[in-house]
Amino acid sequence: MIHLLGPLVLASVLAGLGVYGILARRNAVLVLIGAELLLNAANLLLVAASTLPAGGLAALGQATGQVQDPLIPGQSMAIFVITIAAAEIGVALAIVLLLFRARGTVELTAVQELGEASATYTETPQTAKANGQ
Amino acid sequence: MLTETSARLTGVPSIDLVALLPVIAPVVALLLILLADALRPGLRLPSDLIGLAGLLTAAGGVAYLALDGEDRNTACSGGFVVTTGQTGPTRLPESLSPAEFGFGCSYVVSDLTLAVQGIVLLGAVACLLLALNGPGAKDRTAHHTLLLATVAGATALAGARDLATLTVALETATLPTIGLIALRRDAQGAQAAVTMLLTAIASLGMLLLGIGLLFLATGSLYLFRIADVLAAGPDRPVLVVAVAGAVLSLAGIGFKVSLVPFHMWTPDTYAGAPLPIAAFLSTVSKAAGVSAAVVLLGIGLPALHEAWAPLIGILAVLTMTVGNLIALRQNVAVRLLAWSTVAQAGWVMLPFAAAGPSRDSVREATAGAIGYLLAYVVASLAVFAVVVLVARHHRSGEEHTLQTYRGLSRTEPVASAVLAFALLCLAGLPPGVMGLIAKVVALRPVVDAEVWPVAVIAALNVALALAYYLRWVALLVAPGDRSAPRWRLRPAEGIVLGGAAAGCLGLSVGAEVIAGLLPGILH
Amino acid sequence: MTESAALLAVLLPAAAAVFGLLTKRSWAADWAVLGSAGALIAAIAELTLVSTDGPVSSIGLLGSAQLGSITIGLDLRSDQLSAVVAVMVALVALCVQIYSTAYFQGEGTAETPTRYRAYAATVSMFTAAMMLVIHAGDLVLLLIGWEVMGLASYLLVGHHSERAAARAAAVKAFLITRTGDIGLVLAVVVLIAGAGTTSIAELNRAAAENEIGHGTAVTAVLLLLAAVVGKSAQFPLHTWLPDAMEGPTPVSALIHAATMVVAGVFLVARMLPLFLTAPGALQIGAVLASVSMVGAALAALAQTDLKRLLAYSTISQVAYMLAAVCVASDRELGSGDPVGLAAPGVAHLLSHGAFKALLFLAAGCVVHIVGSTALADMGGLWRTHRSLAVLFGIGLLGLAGVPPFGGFWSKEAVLGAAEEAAHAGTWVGWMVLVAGVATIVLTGLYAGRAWSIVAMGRTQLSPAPHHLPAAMVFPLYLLAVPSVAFGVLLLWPPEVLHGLHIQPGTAITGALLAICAVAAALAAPRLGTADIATALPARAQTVLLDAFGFDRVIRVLVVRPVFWLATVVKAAEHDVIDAYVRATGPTTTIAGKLLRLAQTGLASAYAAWVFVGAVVITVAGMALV
Amino acid sequence: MSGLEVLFIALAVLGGASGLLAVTSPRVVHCALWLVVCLGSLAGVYLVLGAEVVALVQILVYVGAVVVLVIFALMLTRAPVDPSPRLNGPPLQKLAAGAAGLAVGGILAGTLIYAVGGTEVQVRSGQGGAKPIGEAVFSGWLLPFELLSVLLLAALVAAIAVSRRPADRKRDEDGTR
Amino acid sequence: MTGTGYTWLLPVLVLLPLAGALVLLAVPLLSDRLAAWIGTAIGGVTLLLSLLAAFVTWDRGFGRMQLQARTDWISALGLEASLGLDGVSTPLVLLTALLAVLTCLHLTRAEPDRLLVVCVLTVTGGAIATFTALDLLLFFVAFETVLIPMWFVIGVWGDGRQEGQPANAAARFVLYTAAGSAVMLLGIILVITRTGTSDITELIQRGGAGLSATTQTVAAVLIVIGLAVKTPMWPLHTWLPPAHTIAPTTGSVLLAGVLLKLGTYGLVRVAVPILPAGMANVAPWLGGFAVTGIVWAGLACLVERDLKRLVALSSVAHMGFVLLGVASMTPTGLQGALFANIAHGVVSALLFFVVGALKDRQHSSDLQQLGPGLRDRMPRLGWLLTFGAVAGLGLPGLAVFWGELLAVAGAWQSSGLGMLNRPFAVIAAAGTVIAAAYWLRVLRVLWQGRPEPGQGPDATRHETVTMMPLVLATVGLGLVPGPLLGATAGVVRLLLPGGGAVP
Repeated sequence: MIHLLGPLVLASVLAGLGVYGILARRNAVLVLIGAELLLNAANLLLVAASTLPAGGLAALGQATGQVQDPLIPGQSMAIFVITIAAAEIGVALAIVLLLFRARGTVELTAVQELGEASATYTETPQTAKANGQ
Repeated sequence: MLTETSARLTGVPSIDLVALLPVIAPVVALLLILLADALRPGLRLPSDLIGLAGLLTAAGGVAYLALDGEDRNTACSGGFVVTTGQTGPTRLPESLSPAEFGFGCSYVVSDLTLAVQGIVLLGAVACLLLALNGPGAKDRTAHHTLLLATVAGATALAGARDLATLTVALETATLPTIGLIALRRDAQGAQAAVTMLLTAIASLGMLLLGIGLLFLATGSLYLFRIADVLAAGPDRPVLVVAVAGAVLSLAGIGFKVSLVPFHMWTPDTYAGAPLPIAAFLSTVSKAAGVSAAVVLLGIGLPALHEAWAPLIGILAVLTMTVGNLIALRQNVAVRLLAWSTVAQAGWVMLPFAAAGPSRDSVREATAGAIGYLLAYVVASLAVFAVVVLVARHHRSGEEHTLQTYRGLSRTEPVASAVLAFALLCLAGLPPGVMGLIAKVVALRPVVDAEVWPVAVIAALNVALALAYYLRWVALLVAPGDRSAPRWRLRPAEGIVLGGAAAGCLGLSVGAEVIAGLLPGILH
Repeated sequence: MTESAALLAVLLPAAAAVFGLLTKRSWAADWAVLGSAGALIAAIAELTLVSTDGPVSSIGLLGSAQLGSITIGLDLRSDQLSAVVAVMVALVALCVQIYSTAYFQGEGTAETPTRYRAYAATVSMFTAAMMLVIHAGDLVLLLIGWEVMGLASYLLVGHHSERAAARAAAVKAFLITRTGDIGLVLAVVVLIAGAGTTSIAELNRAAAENEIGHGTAVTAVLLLLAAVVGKSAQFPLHTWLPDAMEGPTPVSALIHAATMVVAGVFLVARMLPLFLTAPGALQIGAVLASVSMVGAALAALAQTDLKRLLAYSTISQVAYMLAAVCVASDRELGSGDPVGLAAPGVAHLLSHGAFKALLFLAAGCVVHIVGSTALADMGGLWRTHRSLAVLFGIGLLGLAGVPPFGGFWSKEAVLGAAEEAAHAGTWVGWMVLVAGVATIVLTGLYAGRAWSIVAMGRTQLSPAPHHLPAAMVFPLYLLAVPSVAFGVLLLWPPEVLHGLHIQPGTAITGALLAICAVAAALAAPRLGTADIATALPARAQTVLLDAFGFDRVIRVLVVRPVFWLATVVKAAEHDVIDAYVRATGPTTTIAGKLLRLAQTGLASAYAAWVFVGAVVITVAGMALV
Repeated sequence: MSGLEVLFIALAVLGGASGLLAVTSPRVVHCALWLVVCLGSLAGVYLVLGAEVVALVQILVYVGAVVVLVIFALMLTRAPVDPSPRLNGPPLQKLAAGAAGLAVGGILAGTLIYAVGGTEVQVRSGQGGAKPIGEAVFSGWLLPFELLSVLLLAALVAAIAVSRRPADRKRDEDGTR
Repeated sequence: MTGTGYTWLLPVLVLLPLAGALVLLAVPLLSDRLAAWIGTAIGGVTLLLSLLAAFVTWDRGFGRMQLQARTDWISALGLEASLGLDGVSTPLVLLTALLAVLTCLHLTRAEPDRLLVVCVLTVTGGAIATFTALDLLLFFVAFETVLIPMWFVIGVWGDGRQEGQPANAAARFVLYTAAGSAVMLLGIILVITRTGTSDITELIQRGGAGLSATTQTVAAVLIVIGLAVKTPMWPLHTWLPPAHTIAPTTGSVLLAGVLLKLGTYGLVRVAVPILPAGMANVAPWLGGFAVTGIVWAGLACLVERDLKRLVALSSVAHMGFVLLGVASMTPTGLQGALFANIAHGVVSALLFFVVGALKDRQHSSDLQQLGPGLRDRMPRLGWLLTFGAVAGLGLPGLAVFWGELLAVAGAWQSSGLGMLNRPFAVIAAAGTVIAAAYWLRVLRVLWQGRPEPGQGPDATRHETVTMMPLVLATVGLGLVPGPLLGATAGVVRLLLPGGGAVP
């Protein structure tokens, strides 16, 4: 027997750290590290939840039998999530590299000119670029 | 002391290939294109044709299934039976009847599924055709592959009835799109892709946390089961977890629909992406998002309507107000469209503000949302078709300002008529009857439920939106440069332009389609 | 037959107006004269037919108008009252049309071409409208004629519209009468609501049989009285009439002396049964009439302009008529026979129409000769144009009520009615009687004064005797006949005038007073001044000339506040109501700009919104369950 | 407190701490390495919770592939090896990020604590094994599984297409992209 | 009583102008003048057909919906494309067709433009559809159809001497009214969802049965707001003066003669009969605003300097009478409202034609620039202006008078307005004096006065021919109001709760 709350709190902590990592980091690669933490938090939540008998929390009080769901949804889902995360990180890193190639930097604060409120925003960047070159 | 209980899976899933045709066809096409590229790199026409054929086959599948009229379930788990040391099954929790529980289907062909798939495929075909001369020209293989993958994800999403399929399909409909954006392979494309990527990842995190919580609360990933469990009236702690899960999932899906405040990426990405991809984002991708929200909320979580309906109401009016307010002062065509799609997203989601305890109200809301979505997608495609054409014929390219359209009606009367008509459809003012009926359809559930603040703000937003749509239309007829060269229309573009115009016109006359898209029950 | 005659009386002038405008310019005069001549013939025919065959109550004209459950029949009616007044109106109109053909000879310059055609058509239109008022069988139809008369008056007063004074006078005339006319409109409204009909005959019948609720009756009568006061230029809505003298003199003769201004009196006479149900309202009318009577006579005394003098005298004389009908409820005349009760007023209406038209037309000739309307420019008519002076004198004697001229008989009939009321013991009767007698003196004074200035005085005319065209003189003779011989009518009075009773006592007193007053005024030159008014203190002269400054009161109390309010409204329209509308533009722009500030382009910031949004809606969602 | 719990707590502390360091460390390479530690300890947690296959996949995919990718990316983008203050945004951004992280973590933790409380669960070691998982995936989760392969394929194509050198200019015949 | 046959008439009446517009839009080679003549011909046929329709309707009885044509359109919303004609709509259809002919005729000489003709025909078709629609949603769709063409008319052909002004005025017009009608849409949807039908005849028959008083009030407020913007009602009127001032003559005429009628028609057709209990609560407010508008607009006219703006403001006052008549909820008041509606359409159209002609000559509509001395300089135009002004001030014997009289009469006997009925009636009647004051002021400045030599020619034959029908209509309606009142007399009882019995 194990307290269910432990893994869940750990998941919450990791989620918070992931969010912090995504938001605080300037370097795009490090932002991705934060994202990994966030996804892992979700995974932990799923795995922890799959230790519950079928029916989840809702069935906990009512069930007389501790039936396990043989579909093992939580763990299956966790495996899917890991795969999604892998795919995601692959594409993400490719894009980060593209950004680096195009701009020579992976600092998110350095690439803001598409934002309408950013200082470098122009309505016709094409012509601006053409003039610049 | 309990005796040992064990559960045994019964049966293996059977896959109904016909039901899954709208998903499978794009995948097969994708594989064929990759194969063709491996055999003879640089093929142009064949890969175009294969891609198109894949989409059309999928559309054919949708049409067949719609005509067939039969509701199909597929990829169903056989469920499981519980055995104990004693004779007979154990007494199960009431919420987990029948004895064979855990049963569920991952994919259901229903009116909802087919309607969304139809809309998605419509948009996909148009965007593919539009892209053939643009982003599709250089990286045909990659472009077509990614587009088809997205479409497969979006069509799967429409039929998905479990959270795993939903998540995977949503991601399949998102990740390749980011690749598509990055296909521009310049700083702007990279930036646009990064912007969307980061939002997508953050949203994925929220979605997964939400799904985790939902699973924790209900112990199932099948939406029907979740709906049953929640409808049985669980304890408050369970309910709180479920609500948190539901709302977090909604937050995770929101970015796809461009719901405020998850919309921030929209204008930047649209502006940085190739125009046909922006069109793709605003139609197929958005339709996928809407269907995810519809499926999740309408089918999985109707019992939690008390929590999400008011939230969606607030978010919807916030979305349209913010989108319209910012769109008012946009000068770049694609940015204006981006903000207008934000505003339109509010309209699409608006009917859900009216969801109530009855199944009918949820169905009405879904019908409203999907009906509006159809009108929006068709009109949007027409607008984008013209915008793509203008961009191709204009020096400053994709980020051309609205001033480029000054006097367009003098040189290109047909195209500008189509643009004006489509914009009026978006605005919802006759002759764009289609848009007007769509607004009626979207407002009807809200008025029926008497959610007055939401309804009135939405109504006022009609005028707000009209301001910038008409600003654009006014430029078309303003006196301008008559000497501009005539366009050279390519067949693909011509098809899209004509098709979208015909769609706007046809749906204006036959507005029945918009209002009656979802006649049956919701499942 | 009667129907046709009545219809023709209305339609012939109307047709003349239309044809006069549509056909050749040079035919304008012919159409105008023909129209009024036709109307006169029709009116005379109508009078004879009515007198023999009796009244006709419903002559279809404009169909009917169905209002909810009520049907308004836009029909004419014809009885002796209408026929008699119609004859008078048509006669004056004919005279004026003939007179005008000559009066406007040579008018028009290169930059202001002659307006005779429009003028003649307007006068024809006016005649038609007046005929319509006289013959209207329904209050709404009467209202139509009533207001078209007002329009004609406006157009004709403003005939010389290049003159600022004429423009101002025209506007003033129309606006003040229209203010009164709200009363008529509202009366119609009240009667529709309260009595369920606007037919005059029906209303009179219902009133006589006490079928109309008291509240409705009093309200309606008070409202009608407002219209009467406005149209008949009685205090306090009288100020437009003197100003209206800016119009051409024939117009003054027709509209502002003989016909339109007496329409109010006609209305009261016409609807007397209804008025009798509200004696209080009639008393108010009598008070207003008495005030107008004396006040206007006083003002006339000091006028320095011949036409204004005549205008004030018109106010004063119309007040006689109004007073006569307003004392009706206080008279004890059998069972309240409305015809008899109205007779003194109607009689004075008729005789006044004749002598006042004569006076104005004669004055027009004088003005024609002198080239000015100022009394100071006149004099010596007796020596240069003796016949004209005589005709002018006939008119003045009629005005003063010197026997045996027409004015004497009708005025004495009015005083007789007042005396009757006074004998019945009501204060109204006494008031009218006193005012009437006092006014006789004043009238005599200013009539005499006018003649003494115009006919005697120093000759100011050019040495070459000015020849008057025959067309201008002939109408004078035509009008002089009834002015002199009105009394003859009383020997064989038509039915409408049957109720006339001339009390010998008042008659003799009145005649003596009138003669003395005239004589006193005529004697003035021998006392060293041609103008008896100069005998008054200078201060009094100014006040009287100014007609007690009532114009200024109106300007301060009404005109200025209205324009001040209009300015306020205009400012509020722009700065308050529209400000909200205009503010939406900047507001949305600013809101859009503020919202745009979040679009920093920083991808992590966008992600932050996702998290913040997620947290906020999660909290909200959990709060909702 | 059972042995499992003690083990869990140890792993949790390790995972939490390494996670914290992964998102705060000023050295990029350290970040990546702390991430390895964190993910590894999570794999341990999965084991404790009886999810053997998940733990295995975690080690294989994450520690084996993802982190290597990340490290490669760091190297390719010439990330500084020395401690660098430029890794983080300005202080205000950090503050906001902290607040957001706290909010997300707090709301999750709060909800879960409220709902789950002291619930204890029986960890069954047999369930997370390869056979049950395989059976489950191929009976109930066939469709998402297959769809996932499409996703992976698409991601592969996308990654390759994106990281290719830009096509030479002469192919830009239309003047569009 | 009710015959069949001629069911093709109304669909043709609606579709003919729209089809004509489409054809003219699609054929760019036509010369502008030829296009205007074609437009005139189409308008003429429309007018003849509407006369036929009016005759048939009269023959079968104005009291009921005649010539009904029905076909399913959007059955999911219960929307039927159904048209019908009765005593309320017939005069409006005739007016619309007449103005279509006259504006197109006007366009053959002045400011000819093919696309302007397209807009005119579209507005005509949309307006006729609005007036004949028997389905709430169809009514709304048709109601909105006129917006965009009108927006084009103002924005494209507006008086563009000041940069950006036409666009501003057009945008203000379209946004203001669109906001209003969006709010109205809410009310319409509410009615439809609560009653389960959108059939106007059916709804009128029910007369609010099955709708709670609260629902009715909410729906009435929403619908009245939308219609009041269009009418326009004080204080929602500020879009009108700029729109009129900027719009070309054609636009002003259509705006005054057709568009403003849509709002009041909606009140009579939808708000009053379908939501009687709701209107009972709204009526006092409506009446109050109406009366305020009468006085307010009148006072504003007293100091207004621009003639077109003045005519526009006077429209606000006129429509105030219409609204007062509607608010009275009495047969008399409704009849008055309908009469005033038509009368205002005719008279304002005439005035805008005249003002447009003056503006063409003087290139300004400022009173100081136009005047003085028109009666001598341009006698025909001058007299037409005078006629219009005199009609505008509500002279009895001309069309406007009847509407005002009946509206005031309705207000006086109204029980729906409560204690305020008589004060409202008196204030409204006083408003006619203000009307007289400002019109006489106009005449004093423009028509009278000493002319300055050498300015502009008088009205051409073409212009006179264009305006004459309106003059004749004004006189005809004023002198013989019977037919028009008869057309509405029966039908208004059906529109009012309890047959409009006045206690």
